[in-house]
Amino acid sequence: MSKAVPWDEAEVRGPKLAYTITPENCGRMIRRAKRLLIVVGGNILDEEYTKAGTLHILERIVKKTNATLAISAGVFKAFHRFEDAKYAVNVESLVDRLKDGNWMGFDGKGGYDFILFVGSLYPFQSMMLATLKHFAPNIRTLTIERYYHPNAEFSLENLSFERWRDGLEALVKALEA
Amino acid sequence: MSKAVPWDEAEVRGPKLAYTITPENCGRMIRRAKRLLIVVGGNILDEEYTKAGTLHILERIVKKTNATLAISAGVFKAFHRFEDAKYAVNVESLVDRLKDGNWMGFDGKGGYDFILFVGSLYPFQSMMLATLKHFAPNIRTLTIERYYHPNAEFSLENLSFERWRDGLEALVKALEA
Amino acid sequence: MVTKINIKELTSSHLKIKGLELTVGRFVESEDWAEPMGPTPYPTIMDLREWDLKLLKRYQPFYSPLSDFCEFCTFGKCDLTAGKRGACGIDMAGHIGKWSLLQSVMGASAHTTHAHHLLNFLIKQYGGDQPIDLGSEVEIEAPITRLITGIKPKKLSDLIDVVNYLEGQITHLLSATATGQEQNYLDYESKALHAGMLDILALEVADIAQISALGFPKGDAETPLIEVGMGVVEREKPVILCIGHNVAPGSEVINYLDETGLYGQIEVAGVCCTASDLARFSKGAKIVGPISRQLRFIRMGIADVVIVDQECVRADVIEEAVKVGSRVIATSDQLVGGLPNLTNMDEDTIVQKLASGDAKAVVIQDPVKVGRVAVKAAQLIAPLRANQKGYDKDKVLAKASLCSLCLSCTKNCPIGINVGLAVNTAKRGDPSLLLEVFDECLGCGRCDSSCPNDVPVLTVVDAASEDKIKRERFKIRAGRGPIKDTEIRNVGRPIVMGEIPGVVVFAGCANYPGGNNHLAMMADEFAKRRYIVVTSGCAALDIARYKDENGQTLYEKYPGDFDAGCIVNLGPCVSNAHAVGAVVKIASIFAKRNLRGNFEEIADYILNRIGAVAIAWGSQHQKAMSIATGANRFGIPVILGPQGVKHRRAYLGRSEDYGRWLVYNAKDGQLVYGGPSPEHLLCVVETPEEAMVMASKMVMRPNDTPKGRMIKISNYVSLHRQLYGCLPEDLHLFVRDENDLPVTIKEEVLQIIKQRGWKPIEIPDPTLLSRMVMGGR
Amino acid sequence: MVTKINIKELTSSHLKIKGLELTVGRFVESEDWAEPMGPTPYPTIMDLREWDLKLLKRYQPFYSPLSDFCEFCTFGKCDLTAGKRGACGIDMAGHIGKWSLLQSVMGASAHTTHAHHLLNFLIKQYGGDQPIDLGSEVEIEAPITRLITGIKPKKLSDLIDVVNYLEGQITHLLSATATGQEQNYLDYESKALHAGMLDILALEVADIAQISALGFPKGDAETPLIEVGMGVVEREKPVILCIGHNVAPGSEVINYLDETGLYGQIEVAGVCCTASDLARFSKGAKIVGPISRQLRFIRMGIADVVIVDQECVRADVIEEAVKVGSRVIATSDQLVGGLPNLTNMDEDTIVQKLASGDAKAVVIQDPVKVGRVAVKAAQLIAPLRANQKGYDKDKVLAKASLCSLCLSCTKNCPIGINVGLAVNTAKRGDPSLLLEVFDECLGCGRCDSSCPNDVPVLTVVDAASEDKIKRERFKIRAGRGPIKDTEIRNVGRPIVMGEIPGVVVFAGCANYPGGNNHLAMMADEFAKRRYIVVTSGCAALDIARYKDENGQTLYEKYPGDFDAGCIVNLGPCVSNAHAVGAVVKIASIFAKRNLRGNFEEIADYILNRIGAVAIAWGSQHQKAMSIATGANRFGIPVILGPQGVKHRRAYLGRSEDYGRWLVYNAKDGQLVYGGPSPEHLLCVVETPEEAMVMASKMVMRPNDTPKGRMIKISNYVSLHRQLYGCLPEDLHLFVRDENDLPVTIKEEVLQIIKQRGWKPIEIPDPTLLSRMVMGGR
Ligand code: SF4
Ligand code: SF4
Ligand code: SF4
Ligand code: SF4
Ligand code: SF4
Ligand code: SF4
Ligand code: SF4
Ligand code: SF4
Repeated sequence: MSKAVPWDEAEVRGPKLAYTITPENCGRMIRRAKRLLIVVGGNILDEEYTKAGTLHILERIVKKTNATLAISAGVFKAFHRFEDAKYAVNVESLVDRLKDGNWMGFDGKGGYDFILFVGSLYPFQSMMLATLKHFAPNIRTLTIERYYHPNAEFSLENLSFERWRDGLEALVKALEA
Repeated sequence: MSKAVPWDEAEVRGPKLAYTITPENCGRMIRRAKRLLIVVGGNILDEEYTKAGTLHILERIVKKTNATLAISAGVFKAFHRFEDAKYAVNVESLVDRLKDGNWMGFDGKGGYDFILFVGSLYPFQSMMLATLKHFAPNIRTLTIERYYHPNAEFSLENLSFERWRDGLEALVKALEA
Repeated sequence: MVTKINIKELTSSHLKIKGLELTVGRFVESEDWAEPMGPTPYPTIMDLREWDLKLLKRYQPFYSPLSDFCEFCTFGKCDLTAGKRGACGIDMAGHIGKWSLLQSVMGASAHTTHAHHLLNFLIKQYGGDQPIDLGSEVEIEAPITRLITGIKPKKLSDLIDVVNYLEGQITHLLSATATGQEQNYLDYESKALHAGMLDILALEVADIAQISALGFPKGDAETPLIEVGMGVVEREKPVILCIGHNVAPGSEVINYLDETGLYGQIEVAGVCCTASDLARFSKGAKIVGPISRQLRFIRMGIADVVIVDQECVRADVIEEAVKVGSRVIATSDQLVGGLPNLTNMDEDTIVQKLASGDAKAVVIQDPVKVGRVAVKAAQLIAPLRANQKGYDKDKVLAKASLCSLCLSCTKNCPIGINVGLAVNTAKRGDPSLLLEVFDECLGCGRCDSSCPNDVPVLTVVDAASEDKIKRERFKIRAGRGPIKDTEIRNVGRPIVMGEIPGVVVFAGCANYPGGNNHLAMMADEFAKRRYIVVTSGCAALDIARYKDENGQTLYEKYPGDFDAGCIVNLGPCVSNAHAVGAVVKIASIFAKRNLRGNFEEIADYILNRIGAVAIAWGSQHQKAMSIATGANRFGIPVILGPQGVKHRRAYLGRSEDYGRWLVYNAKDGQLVYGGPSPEHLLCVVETPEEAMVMASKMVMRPNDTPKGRMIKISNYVSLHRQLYGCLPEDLHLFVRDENDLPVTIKEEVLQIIKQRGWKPIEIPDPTLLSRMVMGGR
Repeated sequence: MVTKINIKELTSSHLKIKGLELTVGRFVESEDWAEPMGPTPYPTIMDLREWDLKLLKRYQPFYSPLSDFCEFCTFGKCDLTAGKRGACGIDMAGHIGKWSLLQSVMGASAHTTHAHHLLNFLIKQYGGDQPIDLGSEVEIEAPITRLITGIKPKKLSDLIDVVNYLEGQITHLLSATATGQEQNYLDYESKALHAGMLDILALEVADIAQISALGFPKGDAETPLIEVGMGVVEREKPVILCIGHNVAPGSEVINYLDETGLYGQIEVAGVCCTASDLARFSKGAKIVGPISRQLRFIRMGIADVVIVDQECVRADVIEEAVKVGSRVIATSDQLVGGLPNLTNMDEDTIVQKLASGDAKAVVIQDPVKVGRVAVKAAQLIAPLRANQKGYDKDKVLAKASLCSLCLSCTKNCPIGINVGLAVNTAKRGDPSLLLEVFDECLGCGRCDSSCPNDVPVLTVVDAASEDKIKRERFKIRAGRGPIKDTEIRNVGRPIVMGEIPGVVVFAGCANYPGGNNHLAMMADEFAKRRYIVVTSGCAALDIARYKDENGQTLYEKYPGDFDAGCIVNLGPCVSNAHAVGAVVKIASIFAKRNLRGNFEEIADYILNRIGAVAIAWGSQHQKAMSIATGANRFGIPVILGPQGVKHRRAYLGRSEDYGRWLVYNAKDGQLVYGGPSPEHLLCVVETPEEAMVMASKMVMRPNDTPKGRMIKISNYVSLHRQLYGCLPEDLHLFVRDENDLPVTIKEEVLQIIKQRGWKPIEIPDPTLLSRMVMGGR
């Protein structure tokens, strides 16, 4: 029987665990989001992400969805070519705002109904997702990391690099479809 | 996707979790054991077990396998009709001996290669299985409780009462086959 | 100048930082205490380590991990499954050893802080010169303190030294739990045993201080019978409810009622230990019950003012009390609950604020003020709250209709009660299962918060059980505190010789499956068999919540003097000190061993000679664990109920392992077999039946006289037969020679055990300490 | 008689149990210390709670649960996910608040015990009259002690009071973590802040005691350059390695070498703080490195004798050392490791036992004896172990062939290094990835124990990196201890006025991804920008393990005086006290605020006026957390690296939340907007870039002069542009009026921020304390 397990061997959580979904379903889910926020972590420039073309993927997602980008400030520079709404943030204090139901978003137009995470160290992202899971259980969170994140609401399974890279492509295709 | 989860909501463990197996496979597995020890917990006389005819099931297993019975002392009295090797034990100190590779068994003829657990409160059994999982990782443990026990090596899934009761019957049938 | 001399002394002649205070302490009483100082006054971590290692070699730590991970530092969490090590190098045994120490030191710190707070208050109210006085029949007023510290406290201020010592040691022990300190599980356990011993000392300090200053019973066998139960509080009167362990705010409520002549017009009730203490302070105080009654009684809204002090206070008390319109006063810096601190505000202003609801929950850190404010506020509030008292049964039960039978509540119940099914059955019109749940339910409320459909599960249970709650009216003898020296003189010999089969202590919290009747059943059995039965804390209250066929509680059925066939209620948890103290006093009074600074010898004496055992059937807290661990260091074995497995550590003997049971024969120094007695130091059992048989076995001691051993074996065999339906398999291990066997079974047993290769052995004069050989002291 | 009088005083005139000691302490120095006593000498838990609540209202606890459960007692484990409550009534926020307190109090206990042990030893060796002497240029010898306790310690014995106070408070705080005590997360945090403050006090006590007695540098800017690195130890000589935090055993080794003229013939090296301390004691001592070097250096087998004391000792050190033939001496009761206690055995017998291997690891709890035994044993053992030093590279690398690429090692790596791939690539003949791993690896060994095929993963990494290890040779300036009063006088004004843009402290352990160079890079940047850069502990060592293009370490590149553009190594972790102390001294010396028992006012001063910030890039331990929390209570913000998220708690401000940033204007008592400065008290960042920009922002203070703010903004903007490639979005929040803007960007920025509705505000004379209004002190 297949079983979704967190990548980090000690990162077992429960009983509220992320649903694993396919990249295609990720794409469809993103499409349905009303106000999508993409949280880009400080490790998005690490080799794996670069090799998978994550920045380009994100660019396409943003184009399709008009998502707002919250970018971990240390890597903000790499996003200069992104023209849409983007903000350099400290991810922790962004999450602090996200868990506050009264926060009206960067543009003051209201909260975000769907948060997509990518690009942080596994334990760091895991903890941010945990904060939202516990203290803002109504916020929908999705991670498109290569590794399963039990603290998200939705997550990919643990994938080989190739399957993940191809999955990101499939995700965007499904979104663009 | 189906997922084996421990019954008790806070009993999440990992990353080394019990394999879930079918009752039939339980039966086959028991058949293959060389020196089988059955650990009967102090709650074996509780309503559920009685309703499921657990004692009778155990009797049939013993008959078929020549297993040794280690019975939580407080319920030993109920086993008077069992004629084969049976011992009234404190389960904790039995487990203490089991985790000692040098223990030669009740009869002095050697350790047990396979331990079947049934009849203890969920948290109590869970902790006994945890002791063996951590400190005697080579001992094979199986639980035939109605509820999934992640700390065992093999466990049934969480089952409805009826499916469990029927499963026990199926287990014995497979063993007797 | 004076002061300078003191400092001089300190820095030149004492290496320990505690030096100055010790000097003061010792100087003062050395005048009239002739007993020579033993080897380990104010022992440090290393001073008793050799003793611990002796214990731990025989009774080896048995670990049951509750989680597979360690998450103590940011290197983690680390998976420690089956041999893996964490990033700091620790393995699972080390980690659980550390947990074991952490638990014990948390417990010890709670009792030490309790003692410190009490002492501060009592010194403030009564002066440091207030004598430590446990009554004319208690000469050894502080057996634990004398034994451990080597001082003989004569007045409250003498206890200050002891508290300072406790705080120093606790800090050192806690330090060893930090990542990167101790690494070996045996030394973690040695430190845990040290923490446990300190805990027992803290208990004694707290209790002898309050007994001395507040006039609690001083070892009276016939203390008043107090009412206990959720049904005893008269809701028509203004009701003040005290929760926790520190009696001071509650006793000041009563003092104020006395002063103003309001006594009797206002109900003063308590839950947990504060209740037991109030019952010692005033026979008019009422006891709602053990911790299992805390949340449910608060939810009933009967209390107009809730006073919380410290320890065993539920973390939702303030919120829940406010929800039903009660007012809350928090009184201890241990529990401030985020509330505004009005300690320095004018009394009447606070009363007004509380009455108006302007402030529904406040902090007042002055027990005298709390007493006055609580009474005045309760008088004002009660009339306004008349219709908020008790459940609207129909309205509550109607909420069962929300149930979808998801069983989340059941899966979150610590003892696996199928409360979801009960709710759902009630939804379908049949509340009978709810009534069954009521009897076993711990009142923890986990079912409530886990219900996705917001069924107030526990409230549904309780509302359905309204009649049962009303009928909850029992009698308990108020805690008597210490055991008298005269009693010790009477029973010392029969206990050591084994003619009284043993002392069985029922202590600890209310965390067990199956309901409280098991406790009463066990106590009844041992009292009937003429053991000395002692109880304390929530166990004492739970034992009271049971009536026999004649409608009597065990307290009405059995006498309260410390003798064969008694049921002695010592008092609240701090009174556990007197159980240990009694055992220590046997060594001192009966066996004439020196106590002063002489821990090892006395613990060795107890382990080898005094047939005492404790049953902590519902052990819950860190404090319960540290008391148990402390008892263990004194050589007293402890049996835990099934939930106790979640303490994660036992100390198990192995009866067949010959080498573990060798003792020195003090007569000639030979290492001889003493038998597996007691078999374990700390073990978990599954059923009350097992607890009883285990206890009857664990009271055996290598030193038992033939007659004594015969009586113990007789009980062991008879209980074994009665409850297990057969003779014990291990009986041969306890028969030293034929004379140990009761005549009625001698032939039968001898035949069996001889088949097993049994050979008689000599009864040693047993000790684990080589220096005790030849009677050397 | 004398003694009696003291007791009398105690019981009649003091309510606190600490009374007696306080009386002594105060009495002694009040003679010549004119400074009036502030409101909170020896503050208890409640005394500073109002201050904490002010901080916590602005900087709210932010919780990231590392587990979804609580398993503190036998009612559990309880699932606390998303609103569920445990069986004791606690919810997740309460539980993590409790954890936060527990962590902090564990940390504080470790440092307090360290201080206690040191003080015991130093008083024994040098007498209690040994003066506290930090050199002629350090008049305020103990700023933290004066501030918190209200005493001015003149000699070692004066510090005894302080330690007793610490132990009492720590016990009380620990008590509040027991199940059933505190329930509100804010009060858990207030208690955690109290614990943190106590920790800083303990650090000061420990360090001023050892500096005074052992002749460590007393604020010298030019301390000797010491060798650091795994390559600096001469393995041909007998090698003694000291691990931990307590210098005493190591310094006694050196003393004995000096006495016997053996100095130079035997290598004395250390890891972690003991190393830093030995470097202060003797410039011949060598530093192997921070905690990341501990396991790997031991495994190399270079040490003949390993001395472990306390704190930051890996839990596998004894086992691993014995495995490679080293001998181990454990010296502290905090870490006995299950070893036999030979403290009372004859010295030469111990040496023989060690040399013969009869005893491979022992306990000796007497630093002087340890010194002698270690040297003698090392001399005997070294020749026998010559061929055990260093790895057999080929043999180790051959083990890579066992690898099945299961990636269990990778999945267990705390920082996610793909070490499995590296091993497997090496198996296929290419060790290059192993060399990459070496640079980032924390040396924690989790990969090893998780390998199902028994590949000794870390050893494989290190053996492959043999050459790198040999080249690990760097220079560090030995820790200088306190900051001189003269330096404070020089920089006080420019710091408070903002002309020196800030004080940036790099502290804490080595738990971060990306290797140590990030630390050096950050320190370099701030030194270059003429911040005052201060460092300590493992961070100070990790900063040294980097050379610039000229082959210089930063310690060679920048001066060591406390002034703009410096790199100051304070010393080991206990020297962190001097960082806080320097800031406190600014308030005292520059601003002439009274220190004595005056915590709130000084913390308020620091928070509002002194632009200091700490970066704990690799914060690991409970101790790291308690120090950070302590700094926070003093008003000093702390930035943690990404692994710091696993401390589970931050204190976050919300810059746009106007209400949080109101301060009293001391001039007129009006509540006015002071701006979000500092924005957070404790926050986690993901990258070094973010840490740098965040730090440059967090040094801003409401009180900055226009010129000062201009310089700070200038750095903030320039770093933001350099590292993020743009202007800060939140710049308008920090511009109070046009004068705050550097000319070069004024026009551009003004235009932007005016579009955002920016309006100038007045610069307040800021305080959070209403009683400080109108300059009232
Ligand atoms: S204390 Fe040790 S085992 Fe626990 S998380 Fe930290 S490194 Fe891992
Ligand atoms: S309140 Fe009673 S039924 Fe509900 S979870 Fe607790 S013990 Fe179980
Ligand atoms: S959790 Fe609620 S809905 Fe589910 S079974 Fe229990 S009472 Fe019914
Ligand atoms: S027995 Fe346990 S629950 Fe009851 S008052 Fe004592 S410590 Fe608290
Ligand atoms: S302390 Fe509370 S939440 Fe934690 S296990 Fe015990 S009852 Fe559950
Ligand atoms: S030793 Fe290095 S590679 Fe191995 S788990 Fe630790 S940090 Fe990762
Ligand atoms: S754990 Fe062992 S076998 Fe698996 S990848 Fe790592 S080195 Fe290879
Ligand atoms: S910085 Fe951290 S790891 Fe290093 S010595 Fe200090 S506490 Fe230990």
